[in-house]
Amino acid sequence: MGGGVPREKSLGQPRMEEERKGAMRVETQAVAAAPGKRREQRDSVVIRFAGDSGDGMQLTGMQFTTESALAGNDIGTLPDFPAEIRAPAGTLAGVSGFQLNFSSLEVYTPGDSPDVLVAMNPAALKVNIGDLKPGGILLADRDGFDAGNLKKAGYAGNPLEDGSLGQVQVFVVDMTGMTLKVLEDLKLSNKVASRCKNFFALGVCSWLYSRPIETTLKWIQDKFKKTPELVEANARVLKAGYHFGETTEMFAVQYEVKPARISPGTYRNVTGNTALSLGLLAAANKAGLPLFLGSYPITPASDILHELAQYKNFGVYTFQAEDEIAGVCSALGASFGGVIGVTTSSGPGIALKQEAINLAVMVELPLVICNIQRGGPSTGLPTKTEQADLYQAVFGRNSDSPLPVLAAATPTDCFTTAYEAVRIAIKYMTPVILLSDGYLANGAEPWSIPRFEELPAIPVHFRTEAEGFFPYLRDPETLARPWVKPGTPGLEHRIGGIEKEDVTGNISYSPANHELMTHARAQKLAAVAQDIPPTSIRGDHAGDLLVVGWGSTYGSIAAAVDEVRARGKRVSQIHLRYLNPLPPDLGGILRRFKTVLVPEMNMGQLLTILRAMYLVDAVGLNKIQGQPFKISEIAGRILRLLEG
Amino acid sequence: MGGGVPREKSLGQPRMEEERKGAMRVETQAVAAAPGKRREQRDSVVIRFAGDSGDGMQLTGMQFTTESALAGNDIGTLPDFPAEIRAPAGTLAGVSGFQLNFSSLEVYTPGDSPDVLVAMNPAALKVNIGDLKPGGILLADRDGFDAGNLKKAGYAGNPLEDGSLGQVQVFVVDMTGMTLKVLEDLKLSNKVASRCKNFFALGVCSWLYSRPIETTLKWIQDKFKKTPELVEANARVLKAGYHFGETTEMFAVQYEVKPARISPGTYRNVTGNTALSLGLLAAANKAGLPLFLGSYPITPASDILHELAQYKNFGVYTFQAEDEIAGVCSALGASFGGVIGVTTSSGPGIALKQEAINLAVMVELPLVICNIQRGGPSTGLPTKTEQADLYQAVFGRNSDSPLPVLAAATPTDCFTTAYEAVRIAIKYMTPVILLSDGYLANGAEPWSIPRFEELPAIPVHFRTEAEGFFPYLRDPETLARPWVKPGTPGLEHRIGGIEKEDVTGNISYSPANHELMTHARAQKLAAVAQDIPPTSIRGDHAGDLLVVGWGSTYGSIAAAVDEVRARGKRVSQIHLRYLNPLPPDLGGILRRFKTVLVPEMNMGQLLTILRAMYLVDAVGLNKIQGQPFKISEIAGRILRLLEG
Amino acid sequence: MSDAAVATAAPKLTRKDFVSDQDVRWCPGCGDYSILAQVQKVMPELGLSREKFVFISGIGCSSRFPYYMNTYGFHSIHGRAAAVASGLKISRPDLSVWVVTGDGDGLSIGGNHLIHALRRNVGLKILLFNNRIYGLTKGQYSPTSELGKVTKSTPAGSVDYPFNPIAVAMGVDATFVARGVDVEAKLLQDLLRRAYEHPGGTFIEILQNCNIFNDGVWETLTDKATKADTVLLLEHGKPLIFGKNRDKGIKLGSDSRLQVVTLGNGTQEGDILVHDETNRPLAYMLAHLETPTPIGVFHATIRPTYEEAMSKQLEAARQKLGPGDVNALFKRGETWVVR
Amino acid sequence: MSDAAVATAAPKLTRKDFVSDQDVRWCPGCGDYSILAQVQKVMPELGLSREKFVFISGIGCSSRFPYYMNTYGFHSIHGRAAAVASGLKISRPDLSVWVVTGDGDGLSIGGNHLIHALRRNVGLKILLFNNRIYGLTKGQYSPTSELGKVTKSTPAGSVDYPFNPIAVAMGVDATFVARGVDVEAKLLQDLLRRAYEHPGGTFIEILQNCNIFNDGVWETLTDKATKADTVLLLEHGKPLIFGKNRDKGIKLGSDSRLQVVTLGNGTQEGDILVHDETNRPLAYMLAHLETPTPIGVFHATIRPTYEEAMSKQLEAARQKLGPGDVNALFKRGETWVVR
Ligand SMILES: Cc1ncc(C[n+]2csc(CCOP(=O)(O)OP(=O)(O)O)c2C)c(N)n1
Ligand SMILES: Cc1ncc(C[n+]2csc(CCOP(=O)(O)OP(=O)(O)O)c2C)c(N)n1
Ligand code: SF4
Ligand code: SF4
Ligand SMILES: [Mg+2]
Ligand SMILES: [Mg+2]
Repeated sequence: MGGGVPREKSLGQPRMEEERKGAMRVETQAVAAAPGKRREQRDSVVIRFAGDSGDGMQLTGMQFTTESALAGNDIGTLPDFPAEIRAPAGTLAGVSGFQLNFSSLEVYTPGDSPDVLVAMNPAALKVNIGDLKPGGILLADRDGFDAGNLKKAGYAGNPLEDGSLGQVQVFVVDMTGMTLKVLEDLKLSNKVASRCKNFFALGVCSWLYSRPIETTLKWIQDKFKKTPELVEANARVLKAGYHFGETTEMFAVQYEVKPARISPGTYRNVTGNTALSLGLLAAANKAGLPLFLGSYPITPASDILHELAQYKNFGVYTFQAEDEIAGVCSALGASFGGVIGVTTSSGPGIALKQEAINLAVMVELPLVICNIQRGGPSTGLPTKTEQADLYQAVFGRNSDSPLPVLAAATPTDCFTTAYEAVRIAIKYMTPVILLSDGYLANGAEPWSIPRFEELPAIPVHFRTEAEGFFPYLRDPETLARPWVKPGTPGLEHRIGGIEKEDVTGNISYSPANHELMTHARAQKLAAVAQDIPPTSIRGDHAGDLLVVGWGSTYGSIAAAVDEVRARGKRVSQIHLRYLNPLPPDLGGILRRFKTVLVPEMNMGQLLTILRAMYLVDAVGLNKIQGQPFKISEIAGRILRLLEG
Repeated sequence: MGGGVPREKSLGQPRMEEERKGAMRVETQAVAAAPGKRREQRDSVVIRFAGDSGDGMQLTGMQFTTESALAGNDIGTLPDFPAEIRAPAGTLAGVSGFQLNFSSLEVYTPGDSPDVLVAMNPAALKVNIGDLKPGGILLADRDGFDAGNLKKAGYAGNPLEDGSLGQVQVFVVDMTGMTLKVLEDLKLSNKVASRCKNFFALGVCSWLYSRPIETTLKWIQDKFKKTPELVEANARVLKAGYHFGETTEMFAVQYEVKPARISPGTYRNVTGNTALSLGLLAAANKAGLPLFLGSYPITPASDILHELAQYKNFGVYTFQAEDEIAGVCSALGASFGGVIGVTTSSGPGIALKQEAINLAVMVELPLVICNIQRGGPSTGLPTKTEQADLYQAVFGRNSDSPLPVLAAATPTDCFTTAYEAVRIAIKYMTPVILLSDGYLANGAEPWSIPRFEELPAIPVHFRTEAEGFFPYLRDPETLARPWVKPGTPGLEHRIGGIEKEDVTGNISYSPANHELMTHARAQKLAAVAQDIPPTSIRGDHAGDLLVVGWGSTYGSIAAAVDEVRARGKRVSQIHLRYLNPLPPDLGGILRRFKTVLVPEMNMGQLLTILRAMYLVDAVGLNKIQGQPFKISEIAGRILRLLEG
Repeated sequence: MSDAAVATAAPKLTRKDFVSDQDVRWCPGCGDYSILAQVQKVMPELGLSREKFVFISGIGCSSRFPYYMNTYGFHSIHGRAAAVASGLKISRPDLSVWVVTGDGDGLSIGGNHLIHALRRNVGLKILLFNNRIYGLTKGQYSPTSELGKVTKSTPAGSVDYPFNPIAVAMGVDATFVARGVDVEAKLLQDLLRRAYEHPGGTFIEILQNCNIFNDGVWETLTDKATKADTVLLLEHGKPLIFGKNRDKGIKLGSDSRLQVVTLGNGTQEGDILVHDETNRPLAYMLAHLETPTPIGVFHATIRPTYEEAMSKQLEAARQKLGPGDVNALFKRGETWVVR
Repeated sequence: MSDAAVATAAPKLTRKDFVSDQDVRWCPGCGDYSILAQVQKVMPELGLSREKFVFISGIGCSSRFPYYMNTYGFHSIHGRAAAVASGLKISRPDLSVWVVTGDGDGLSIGGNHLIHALRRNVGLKILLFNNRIYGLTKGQYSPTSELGKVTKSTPAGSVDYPFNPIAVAMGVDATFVARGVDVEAKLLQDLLRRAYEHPGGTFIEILQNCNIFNDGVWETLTDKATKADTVLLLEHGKPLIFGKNRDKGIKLGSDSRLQVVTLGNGTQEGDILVHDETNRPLAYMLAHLETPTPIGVFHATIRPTYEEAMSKQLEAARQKLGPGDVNALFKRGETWVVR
């Protein structure tokens, strides 16, 4: 999921600073091979840390990610939280996982199946072992596999010992025991001390993949600075794990994953929700406007509220409203006041907002609605991912109610898409829906940090001239109506949800006017379409099969397409950021391919739209499991279609 | 809009009692031609009564409708209310109109443009004169055209006198003056007395079209029985108007519209909202269930609440909730209790209900959601009609959330469709959306009253056997899960909005189960599709052009298709009651026609769905004026398509 | 900070400056006309220039109000005025934001937004026109309609025990709670002025006659013949005395309940309770008094407003962290450089 | 009619009969466990058979409750439990319908349904678990969180003045209003029994500890060392006395405000206010008392329930018009016959 040119381009974002793949040098220390060990090269490694939710697996995963990024690898991550806040320790429901794909090549996804599984207890093993690659490495904490935990996970015997695991390299390590031993003299309670065991696991893995642990040590110092005994404890355990790897005879091989070819720049890891928050903030700042977020907490959108609430010194107002309706209404009220109003939620909350979004369509004020989709319908699978709110976004309001719909493709693309959403909202005076999802929201990847000065301009014109002012006198090009800040003398006017008379904005029940205004609202979308950059195609511009995607499936599709292209197949990919309106050149592109495949984590929503728009007999590949596509699932389907 | 077979058939409702066109005899008195007057026959007459909202035009129109029905005509009506409760008297905003089409032939619509316009004041004239047929009759109340009223309507001179009306037969009658004179001795206040003038107009028109006034006299007696002086006054004025027509030399011709060939039966006039209420009630009674309506008032749906609130002795609970969300939630709560839950609203209110409707999709309980559509988006045109909530019904919820969507085609068809909606909801344990609109809701037509005993059965099975009970163990044919009344011993269970495990209904976060259940919900729709009767085609089964419609456009399309077929064109019509799922035979039918035309009072919503489903290059005819199609608009488009 | 304090020096305005060019579309005789007239009369006297006023409403007859005010206005959707207005006021505390709502709009569908706005003390000036009926949708009962009321949706009489709007506001700790009457012009003007000056959110229930669907619902309180005996004017610091002969008053019983007493017969003016706007329990008790019906200011107290506290947080953050450097924010956390 | 009256003769039940087969998924140490235990303990004692109980909830940690009760249950959507339950109770008055909600579910998104259900006096037994935080969404502040509270969504501290749930219920004229504490098992059991017996809607705020996101928020009220001085147990007909030495009490000041006084020094037990559940203003005043914090029944009064009144209307219509003849209804109004 690195920030390479092809992907940025494929998303049609030429406005963002150009990045170029070039020679690279990562500022990091090289780690010498451990004495007496073989060192092998690997292109890519997929590792999954799994344990009880109390075991700190998310933290372990994140730190290993940072180490890998600093080692110059391209990376992609996938956290997997349990649905319960604190499910009983040791149960299947309480298992928490974090998967990382780190590579010397370009990374598109967190990887289909792990090469390495770290399992801190039997439940973690049971939930995850099925995914481990044949011949993969299993690193288990022996102490976690006690009778109680085995029973909670529903194991009759101990799978680490009874040979039931099959084709897997099993490394059983006394992680808890060694952790406790290392900390013996610190007089920590047993509970506190054994909580450090995740750092032992991290230490072992860091050694195994030749990662430097200095940054983690620094991070420990920072993170626990208020409790120095924990700094000491965690640091000791981390080093102990590392040295265990180095000295034990268990491991004969140490692996190395060389740095990837990554465009020069300054990087950091961001999750989709952080990137989205930054995109909104940057756009508001570029436009010179305060930002107002009216929101109500909901998984997996809440983190945007948490993030933006920290930006107060940037002129960001966050309002945790009493419900989703108040969230969007307050944002619209702020927009009326000349502020950029934003509201965030997930599917069920967006459903509640639709009546007010429709008001925004009618009063033609800028407003950005972010839908961080999750598994549905109804409460559904709140902590799982899905991309099934496209219908709701495009069609989900009463009457003909057109508005632009954009979707982000990767965690970092959330930045770009949020920025673009704000730009369109302001330029065209319209609400804009931005679709992200749980996978992007929580997934992280390296972000090539842009310079604020180089971001595209977002001009804002607040009308102040009373002469010739009419609330619905439109800009001839964008069809935007004027934006006026209350407080501007002489421009007092009234807006509302009843049909407006063209130009004057007065209430009008005239049949002809209603038709005119309905067309005007539709025409505004046509104007937005003119603003969409040419669709970029990964692969040839014509061929046997075109894969059309949107949203978080980007990585899996790109990797699958590369894979089948490597086998000489005439397959290309386009990935849509603009879902409403669709890019004007899309119909032409579709016709240049014999078969069009639309993989979606839903029952075929983009598929419906493409078929209706272009009468193209596209076929769907649909996965509704609350989980992203595996590369192999898409590649397999492509190959079967090419054969069939 | 009479209840002829072809239409009933075309809507695919073979379950309803069969009606047959046959010889007919209406029990009504013949009226002899007035002496010294010519009597001319007319096939059809369209008359529009227009005046200030205080002038009683709705009442006048309704009474004339009743007289015409009793005279054996087929009829179609269209009321047109002002948006304000009481706009200032005499203003354009305050004009209220009522149009009636009565005929000796089958009537499909209230008529494109009136043959006769009754205008009680200048504002009414101004708003309506443009619609009058060339050479049509204008009947105006001279007294209403005083200087004040002329000014309020924005007339410089008096159009009745300055010859500005062009090709129109103008009859100016001192209606108010004569009314006051007739009532002189009754000592009514001037205000009260002059309020009777609408009965003068009704009297004149009754004479002009040879309608007996006895029923109206009876009706007056009933309606005003608490104020006998009003019985006397209104009756006198009605007769005075009638006699004025007879004796004045102004009218040389009296018209007669012979009875229509109408299927035998007992008839009454019903509006769509009344028919819908009766359909719900009848279905609940047939199923042997109490009915619970949870609703919040909104135009044009409120009358269903008002109507059902009168059915208390039938075991109907009406709950005016605090908002739309509570309306649907309370209905769902009632359904959980083993009652048939219903909720009613219009577009903006339906938007608010979607989150809860989605819960109904998940918990699989019967629920009927009636959307009486109105002009949108947002508050839009609350008193105008539109059919633009099809997208919202089919696609408007988060995630993949399939449910059956049905639409009524005519006011009386609201009965049949509501009945069918309840039947499907119960049989398949699913929420069902029923689409009607403002035009159907307020429009009236004769209804051939069915016998309750002959309505299709609606079997209900409440499970009581504890043995083998699982909340999500489905019926293999319908995929319905069992319905259990709380209070049943041994079947205690829990349902909810989180994804359910197949069979057990326990919470499940399993990826495979989610996919399975998503498919199960989709399969349920496929099961409903098997229950849809063969689509009936008006006209030939193949040809040059097929008009596909849904909802309240039925009448205009039927009339237009008949018109072009009469010219020898190979044009047919199908009209869909089932919009989701679509009839299984639809694709095949579409392919048998060279061109498919989809007229809709929206920007092309069914069009989108048909194109996506069948990849048919159908074309739309779209009118977004808050008003129904004229026959000529559709006929014209058909002819142009056949030429082009 | 009082909204009055943000007043800018403005040219002298008159009533006409606040009359918009739209035709007023209420039924002739509707109580809304009088309310509109009082608002248009008071606004120019407040010393704030016209463009600083914003009127926000939901849907209902009452909610047509903004169209008739020549100020900024937003006729939003049913029940949501307080939410829309909250967003505006929080981000634009310089504006004087008025909310016009009805008993249906504000207490039925919009009840939640109303109570949350009041508890937060967002500086909105809320006018709730209470005609105890749904006017715009042609006469269904509302959450303030009497038990047993026969309307279109309750042909057998309502079985909904009604809200007491003043008690609701007191239950959510609103900082300014008052009741006016459409035809009591002077009182209404006073209340509007008080609301404007109150540094925070205000709630005024205005008893309003809907002469089409609920004519005379407040008649005993507005009929000249009866009102002296049915209405109790609340005045801070003055004893709670009423009656044609000002011979009746309110006493606090030892059981902490209010009693209506007649002066004379051993009861003196000194026994009569003195109205104290700052006394929350007293306001709650008065809210439940039906005969006489109190009008005027039930309760007024001062508490920081939401927008003030929020603005202070933004200011404090700016003081502490500087005005916000986007490039620095971009680089927060662990970064690395690829060359 | 009390719900108790609809009890059918049932075999003797035990706590275990009310334990479902689902694993309880709250965090270890969560206050919800104790509440569940008390409910499961009290239910079998009420004399109503198990299948007559229905538990309806919204979304939140607290709203998981129905899954753990071996009764009928409905885990609905966020904030809507009271609305779902109203429809059930109105059409099925024979059932004993319990609503479990949280401070977010019931007072934030669901505030409107809650206050309407209470004013209507729909016979729902509402349990609001107040942990002053959003538990399920991992720790944002709620409408009952203290001013200044630092949470994920308020890193600089909350600026929302909180609701007082008891005062809210009193503001909407609820007929039964009480407060319990998760760890006060006996009191909770008493309140559950009282709620069951109360003929109408009941509202119990249960102070609950969320040991993950808001640990110790009620600590001063539950800590054995302090609680005698911080908690005031309300008992009808008994003086409002508290304190380790039962030497403190509540007095009604002449200004109709409550005062905390110490016995002795001229203050006698006779000066102390005697609790009267039927006294609405007193309950309102007690709601605003913070130290000590009252627990127990604040207010109980009897008013016809919505479902009773509605059922009576249906019954009256049946009496008057007969059981409903659909064919006759079809033919209402003007009809004509075509042969
Ligand atoms: C979402 C939605 N639901 C329902 C309506 C219909 N509606 C409009 S106004 C109104 C009630 C108005 O009552 P009230 O607020 O008391 O205002 P009044 O007309 O009496 O002044 C209703 C139910 C609507 N416009 N939107
Ligand atoms: C429509 C909707 N909005 C938001 C959410 C997310 N959500 C679930 S529970 C909850 C708050 C729960 O707080 P509370 O009611 O206090 O329950 P607790 O978890 O503290 O017991 C929120 C915001 C949701 N599920 N649905
Ligand atoms: S219906 Fe009633 S409230 Fe509405 S404008 Fe008319 S009189 Fe006023
Ligand atoms: S998060 Fe808090 S409220 Fe939720 S289960 Fe855990 S401890 Fe209980
Ligand atoms: Mg009202
Ligand atoms: Mg909580």
